[in-house]
Amino acid sequence: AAGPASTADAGKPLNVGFFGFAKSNGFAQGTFLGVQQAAKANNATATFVDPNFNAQTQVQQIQDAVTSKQFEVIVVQANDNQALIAPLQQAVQAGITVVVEFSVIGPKFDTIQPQVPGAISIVDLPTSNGKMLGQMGKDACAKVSKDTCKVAYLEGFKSLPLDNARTEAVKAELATDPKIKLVASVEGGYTQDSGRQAFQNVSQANPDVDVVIGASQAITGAAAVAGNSNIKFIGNGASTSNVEAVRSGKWFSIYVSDVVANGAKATELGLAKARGQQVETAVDEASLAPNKAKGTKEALDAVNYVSKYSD
Amino acid sequence: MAIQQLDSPERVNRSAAPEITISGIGKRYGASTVLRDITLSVAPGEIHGIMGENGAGKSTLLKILGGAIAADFGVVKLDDREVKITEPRDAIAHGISLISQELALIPGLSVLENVFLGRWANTGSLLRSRRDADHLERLLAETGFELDPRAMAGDLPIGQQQQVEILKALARGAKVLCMDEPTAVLNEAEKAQLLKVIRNLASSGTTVILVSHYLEEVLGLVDRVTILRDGQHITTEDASGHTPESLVGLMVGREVDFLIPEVPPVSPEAKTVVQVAGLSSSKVQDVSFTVRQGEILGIAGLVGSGRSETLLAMFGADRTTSGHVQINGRRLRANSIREAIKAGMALVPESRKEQGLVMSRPVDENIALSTLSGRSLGGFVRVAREKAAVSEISHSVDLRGARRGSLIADLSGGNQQKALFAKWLLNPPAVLLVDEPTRGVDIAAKARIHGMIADLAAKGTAVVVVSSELEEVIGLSHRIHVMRQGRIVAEFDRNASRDEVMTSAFLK
Amino acid sequence: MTTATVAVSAPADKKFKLNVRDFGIVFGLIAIMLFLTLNTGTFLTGRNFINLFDQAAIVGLLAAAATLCIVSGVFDLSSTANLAVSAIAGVMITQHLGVIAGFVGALLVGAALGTVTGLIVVSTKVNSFIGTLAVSIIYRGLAIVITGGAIVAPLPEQLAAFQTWTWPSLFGLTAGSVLMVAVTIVLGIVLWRTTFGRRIYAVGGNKEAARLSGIRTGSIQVAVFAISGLCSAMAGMILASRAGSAQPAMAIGVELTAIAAVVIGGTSILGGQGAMWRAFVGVMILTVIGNGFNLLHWDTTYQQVVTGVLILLAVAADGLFFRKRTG
Amino acid sequence: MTTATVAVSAPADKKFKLNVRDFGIVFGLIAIMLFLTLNTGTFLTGRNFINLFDQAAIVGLLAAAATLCIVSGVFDLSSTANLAVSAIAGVMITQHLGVIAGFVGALLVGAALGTVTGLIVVSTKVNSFIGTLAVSIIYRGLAIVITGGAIVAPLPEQLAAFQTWTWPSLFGLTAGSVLMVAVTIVLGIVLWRTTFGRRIYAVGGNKEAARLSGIRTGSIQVAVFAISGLCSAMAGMILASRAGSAQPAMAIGVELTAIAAVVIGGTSILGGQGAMWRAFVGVMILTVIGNGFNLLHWDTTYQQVVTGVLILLAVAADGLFFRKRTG
Ligand SMILES: Nc1ncnc2c1ncn2[C@@H]1O[C@H](COP(=O)(O)OP(=O)(O)OP(=O)(O)O)[C@@H](O)[C@H]1O
Ligand SMILES: Nc1ncnc2c1ncn2[C@@H]1O[C@H](COP(=O)(O)OP(=O)(O)OP(=O)(O)O)[C@@H](O)[C@H]1O
Ligand SMILES: [Mg+2]
Ligand SMILES: [Mg+2]
Repeated sequence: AAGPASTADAGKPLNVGFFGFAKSNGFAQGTFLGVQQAAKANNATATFVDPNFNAQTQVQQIQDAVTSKQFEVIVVQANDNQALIAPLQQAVQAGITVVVEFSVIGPKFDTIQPQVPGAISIVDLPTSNGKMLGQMGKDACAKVSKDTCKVAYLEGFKSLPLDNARTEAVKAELATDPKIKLVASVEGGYTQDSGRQAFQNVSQANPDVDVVIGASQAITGAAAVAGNSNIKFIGNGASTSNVEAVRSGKWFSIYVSDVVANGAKATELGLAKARGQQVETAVDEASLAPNKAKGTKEALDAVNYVSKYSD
Repeated sequence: MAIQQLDSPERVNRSAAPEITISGIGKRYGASTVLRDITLSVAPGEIHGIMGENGAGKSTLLKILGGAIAADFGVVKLDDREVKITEPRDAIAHGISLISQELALIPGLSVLENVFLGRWANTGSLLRSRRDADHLERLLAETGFELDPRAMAGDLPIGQQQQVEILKALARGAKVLCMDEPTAVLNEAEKAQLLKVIRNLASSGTTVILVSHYLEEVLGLVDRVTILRDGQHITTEDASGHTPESLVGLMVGREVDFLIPEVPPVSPEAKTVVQVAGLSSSKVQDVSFTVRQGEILGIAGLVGSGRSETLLAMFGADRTTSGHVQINGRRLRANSIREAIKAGMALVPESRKEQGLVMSRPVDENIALSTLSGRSLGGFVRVAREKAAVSEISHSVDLRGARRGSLIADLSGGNQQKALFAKWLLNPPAVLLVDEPTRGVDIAAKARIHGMIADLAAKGTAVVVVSSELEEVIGLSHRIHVMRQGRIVAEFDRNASRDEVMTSAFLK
Repeated sequence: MTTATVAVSAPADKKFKLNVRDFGIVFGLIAIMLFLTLNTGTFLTGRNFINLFDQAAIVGLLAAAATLCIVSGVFDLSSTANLAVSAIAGVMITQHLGVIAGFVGALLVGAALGTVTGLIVVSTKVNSFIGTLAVSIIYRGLAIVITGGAIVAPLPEQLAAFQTWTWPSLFGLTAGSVLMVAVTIVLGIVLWRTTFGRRIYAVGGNKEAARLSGIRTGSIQVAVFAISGLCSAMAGMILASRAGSAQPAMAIGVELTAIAAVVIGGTSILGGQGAMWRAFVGVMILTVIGNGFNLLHWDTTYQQVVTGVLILLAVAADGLFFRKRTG
Repeated sequence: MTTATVAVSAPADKKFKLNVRDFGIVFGLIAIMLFLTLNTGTFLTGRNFINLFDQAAIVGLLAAAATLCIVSGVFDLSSTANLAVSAIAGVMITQHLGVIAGFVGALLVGAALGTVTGLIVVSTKVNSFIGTLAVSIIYRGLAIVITGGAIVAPLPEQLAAFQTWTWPSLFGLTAGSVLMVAVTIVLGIVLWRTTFGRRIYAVGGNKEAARLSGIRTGSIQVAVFAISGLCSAMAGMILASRAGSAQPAMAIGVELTAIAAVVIGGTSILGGQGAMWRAFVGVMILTVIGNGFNLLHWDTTYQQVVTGVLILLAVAADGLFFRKRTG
C-alpha cells in the first residue's frame, strides 16, 4: 500500500471523503459546508458519502473506499463508536489519512486522544459535553427564586453507551448543587416528536418543573408544547433556530458547537497530514466554539453568532 | 405418554387390529353441543360405515378418534384398555390413521415426501430417499394407484391428492383407517379402485371406519352402519338388512324422495342463450357448444380432461387464447369475469376451499359477496336487505348450523357446499355453470340441489353441469358432452347409458 | 325441517360469550389504565388524555391505514417514506402557494405515491413485504434528492398558520388528534359497512375466491395503497406542522410500530380478518404503556423489559383466554 | 387408469424449464456483477471479494437463520436483540474466564435465549411476528440492564485473541466470513437432506397437516428458534470481535435486512418453501449493490433510489419471468 510519503506533494489535488451521519441530517450538512470550504482552500475536492444513519452501511462504504482508493483523506462522523474501528484501521494501513470528527470512535468517552491508531481525532467529548450541560443547568437554577430547583433531563437513547456517558456527566454535575432536584431523566430521543412526547409525560408527572435539558431537537419539540411557561430550556446543539431561540430569550442557553469550523478544521488537519506535515492529532471541539461552547444569550450576542445549519 | 411407550408403532404393526370401543363421547363448541354421549364399538377387521346428514357430527367423531381434536367427555378403549388420544401422534402410535375430509397434504413437498411425512427412512437424521422410494413403489403396486413420486403434492388434481393420503396411512402400517368421505372427490373409476383397496385392506385385517354420503356405496361395502343425527347416536345395525330408502329414513327421520327429479323437456322454440365458439386456453382446445333457454347441458369426462377449465374459460377466469362466448347474442369480452357476471352468468366452482369461499369471513358475507352492488346504496351495504335475502336463500338450500356471525370455516363440509351454492343463486342467474355441485352434501340436500337446478332450468335458466358422478350428469342433463384431453369428443342425449359415456371418455 | 332450529338454541348466552372473547384485548387496555389510575394521581386527568391522544396521532393514522392493508392481504412498509416525501412536498408547495395549498398538495402527493406503490406491487406480483420495502428505500432516496438532504420550512410568516394541527380543538384535543380519531372512525365504517370494505376482507381472505366473485382484486389493493398513502400524508402533515419543517428522515421505523399496534389489537397478519377498533386499541396500549412509565417515576432502565412483557401479556392473554377457537 | 399419466408428459423438457425458472434470481446477481466488472477496475479483485464476504458475514448468518424460521412458518425479529445480549454476555464471560470460554458462553446464551423465544411463541400461540417483536424489546432492555447502558470490553491483554474473527484465514477470507459460509452450508444441508429439514418444510407448509401426521410442530419451531439464537450469537461474536467490545444497541434493524435478503433470494414469506442458497444469493445481491455503488464513485444522493429500483427489478423479474406458475 502507498505510504503517506507518496501523497506528500503539496501541488497535487487531493480527494476528501466526508462520511457524515446522513445527508438528511442538517448537522452533517453544516459540517460538510466546512469540509468543502477547507478542501477548496487547500487544492482538494470533497464528497459527501451518505450512510443514512446506518452503521453497517458506513462500515461497508469505508471498506469500499479503501478498495477503490477514491480518497486520500477520510473525515468520518461515526454512526457507531465501535463498528468503525476495524475498517478505519484498514484505511490507515492503506495509507489513507483518517480524521475522526465529532463522535468519539472507540470504547472510551473521556479522552480526546485518537483510539484508532494513526488517526486524527477532533471530537466533542460526551463527558465534557454533559458536564457543560450540567453547568448550564446550575446557572439556570441560580435564576430560579425557589428553595429547590426541579430539573428534568431528556436523554438520548438508553441503549447508546455514548448517550449514557453524557447522561452520567450531566447527573454528576447537577448533583454538586444541593438546591437542584433531578425529577426526571427519560429518553427524549433526537426528534422533535420524541422530545414532545417525553416532555408531555414529564410535565404531566412534574407540573412544576423549572429547567429542562436535552438534545436541541427534543427541546424544540418540548418548548413547542410548553407554550409560554417559565421553564428554562437548555438545548444540546446550535442550529439556526436554536441560536435564534436563545438570542430571543425563549430558551435559557445552548451548547454551541461550530459545525462549519469543526468540519473545516478537521479537513485542514487531514489534508496537511496527507501532504506529509506534522499536525496535532487530538483536538477538543469545544475549544473551537465561542465561549468554550457555553451558548448563553450574552455569549452569543457578544460575537453576534450565526449558525450555519438547521435541524 | 406411558401407553405410548408400551405400544411403540412397530409393535402395533405386528399385532392385529384392536377392537375399538368408544363410550360416552361428547363434544361442545361454545354453547352448541356437536356430539352427545356417543357409544359404539367396532370389531377388528370390520368395515364400519358412519352416516348422517350434513352437520350430524360424523367428521367430529372421526377427528376425535384420529386425535385431531380432543373430546370433552367420554373414553376410547382399544381391546378393553382405555387410551388417551389428545394429539394425532397418540392416535398414530396406536395404529389409528385419519384421512380427513379436508385433505392434509404439504403442498410444497413431493408425493414421496408426503407419503412418508414424519416417518422418513433415515440414518441418523440424513434422509435415505432411495429406501422410501422403493417402499412407495411397493405400495403403488399393491394399490394400483398411478402417481409420479416426484410431483409436487400441491400440483396434483384432487383425486390424486386423495390417493396420496391413503398411501400415507398405509405407509404408517395403520391398523385402523378412519376415512372421512374419501370418495366425494373421486370420479367413477377412481372410486371403484378405492373401494377395491378398502376391501383388500379389510380382508387383510385392517379396520376401516368410513364416512360417506353414497348410499349404494356404503351398502355394498360395509359390514355394519352407524347412524348419527344431530350429534346423537341413533342406531348401529348390520348393513345387510338395509336398503337406501331405509337408511335415509333413519338418517333424516322421515321419508325423502332422493331420485333425481324429472326435468321438463326443452321447448322447441326456446332461444339459444349460450354460444361457445372455438374456445381454447392452455388446458382446452377448440371447445364449441350451445345451450338453450331451460336446457341443462352435462359435461362428463375423466379427471384432467378439462371440464373445469372449460367452465373457467367460459366465465373469463382462465385466460383464453382464441374463441369467444356469446350470451343472448352478445359477445362477451374475453377474460372478464365481471362482464360474465353482468351478462347473468354464475359459476359454482369445484373447490369450495380454494375457489369458492372466504374461510375467515361469516356465512352471510360469503353468500352476499358476488352480488354486493345489488344490495348497496352509495357504496354502503344495506345490511337488513342482505340479511333477508341471505336467510331466504339459506332456507331454500337447507343450510344448517350457521348462527349469527359464525364463520364459514365453522360449518360442516356439506353445509359449506350449500353456502357456496346459495352464493350464486342469490341473484337468479341466466346462465348457471356448476362444477361438482353436490360434492360432500348429504342425500337429502343433494336431492334439494338437484331439484333447484331442475327448477332453475324450468324457469328458463341455461345450465351447464360438470360432475364426476355419472348418474348426476346423466340424470339431470338434456344433452351430454364428453371431454377427453381438453376436447369435446362425443355427444349424447339424455337416454345415454353409463357404459356408452364411460367408453367414450376412456377411448384413446 | 324442524332440526334447523336446534343449532340456534340459547342465543343470548352465546352472544355474550362471543363478545367477551372478541373484546379480550380491550380488557388488557382497561387493566393497564386502571393500574395507572390507582398508582398515579396524574393519569386520569384531562390534560393527560389530551397528551395521550396527541402522542397517538401519528401512529394512529398509520395504524388505521395498516389495518386496511393487512386485512386486504398486503403490507405497506413504504408508509413512513411516503410520509416524508409528502410532508416535504407539502412544505415546498406552502412556500410557493400558501398553507392551504400546501396541505392539499401534501395529501395529493401522498395519495399519488400510495397509488404508485400499489400499482408496482400489484403489477409486478412481487410479495408486498419486500416490494414496499424496496419502494420505501426509493421514496426516502427521493426525499433526499428533492431536498438535497436539507430541512425545508415554510416562510416565517406562514409558520403560525402552518402549525394549525397542533392547535387545541374539540374537547381540547389537538387538531391532529381529532383528525386521527376522525380518520379512524371513517375508515372503520368503510371497512365495516361498505361494499368496498367487504371486498377488502374478501381479497385478503381468499384472493382467488374474490376474483371468481367478480371482484377486481388488483384495483382493491391499489385503492388500499392509495388510502394508505393519504393517511401517511396526513401523518406527515401533522408532524411537519408540529416541527414547523420537514426533512427526509422523518418518522423512520414508525411503520413497524404501526403494524405492531395493529397486530397487538388482534388483527391477523394473514389477512381477511380484523377490525379498525382493534388498531385503535393497539395504538392506545402502546401509548399508555409509554406514558405510564413516565408518570410512575419508575427507573427507566427497566422500561423496555417491562414494555416488552406487557405487550406479550396483552397479546398472549388475548390468544389464550379469549379466542381459543381460532388458535 | 391410463389417463393419470397425462400430467407427467414430457418430463425432460419440463425439468429443464424448472431449473431456469428456479435460478432466475442468480442471473440477476450475475448481471449486476458483470456490470460492475466491466465498469470498475476494482470489483473483480481478491481484496474486494474478501471485503464483500466480510461485509456479508453478519447479514449472512442472520439470513441463514431467518431462512429456517421463515420456511418453518415463523419470523424471528428478536434475532439482533439476542445478538446484542449474547455478545455482551460473551464479553463479560471473557473478562472473567478467558476468550474461549467467552465465545462458548456467547453461543450458549444465544441458543438459550433463542429457545426461550421459541417457547414463548409456541406456548402462548401468539403470532410470531408480534411475539418476537415484544421479545426483542425485552432482550434489548435486558442488555441495558446488565451493562447499565455502558460499553463492555474484554481486558486489554485479551483483546488480540478476542479479535480472532477478524483475522484472515482460508483463501484470505476473514475468519468471520468463513464461519458464515460454513454455517450457511451446514444449515443448507440440514434443510435439504435431513428429516429435521423436511419437518421444517412440513410445519411451514401446512401446520395442521404436519400435526395430523404426528409431527411435533411445537418442538420443531422451538428448535428453529434455538438455531436462530445460535446464529445470532455467532454474528454477535463476530461483531464484538471486530469492535473489540459490545453494547446494547448492536445491529439494531439488521434483522429486517436479513429478512429482506431471504425474500429477495426467492424464499416465500408464507413458509413451506425456499432454500438456503437463496438466502446467500439475496445477501450477496444486497452486498454487491452497496459495494458497487461505492466502487463506481456515483453520487450517493441517488444511491437509495437506485438501490430500491434494483431490488425491485431483481424480485419482480424473478416473479414475472421465471416463476410464473406460483403467481
Ligand atoms: N370449529 C367449530 N366451531 C364451531 N362449530 C363447529 C366447528 N366445527 C364443527 N362445528 C359444528 O359441528 C357440527 C358437526 O360438524 P361435522 O363437521 O362433524 O359434521 P359432519 O357430520 O361431518 O357433516 P358433513 O356431512 O357436512 O361433513 C356442525 O353443526 C358444525 O357447524
Ligand atoms: N396445479 C396444476 N399444475 C399442473 N397441471 C395441472 C394443475 N391442475 C390441473 N392441471 C392439469 O390441467 C388439466 C385439467 O385439470 P383438471 O384436473 O382440473 O380437469 P377436470 O376435467 O376439471 O377434472 P376434475 O374436475 O375431475 O378435477 C389436466 O391436464 C391436469 O393435469
Ligand atoms: Mg364432515
Ligand atoms: Mg374439475
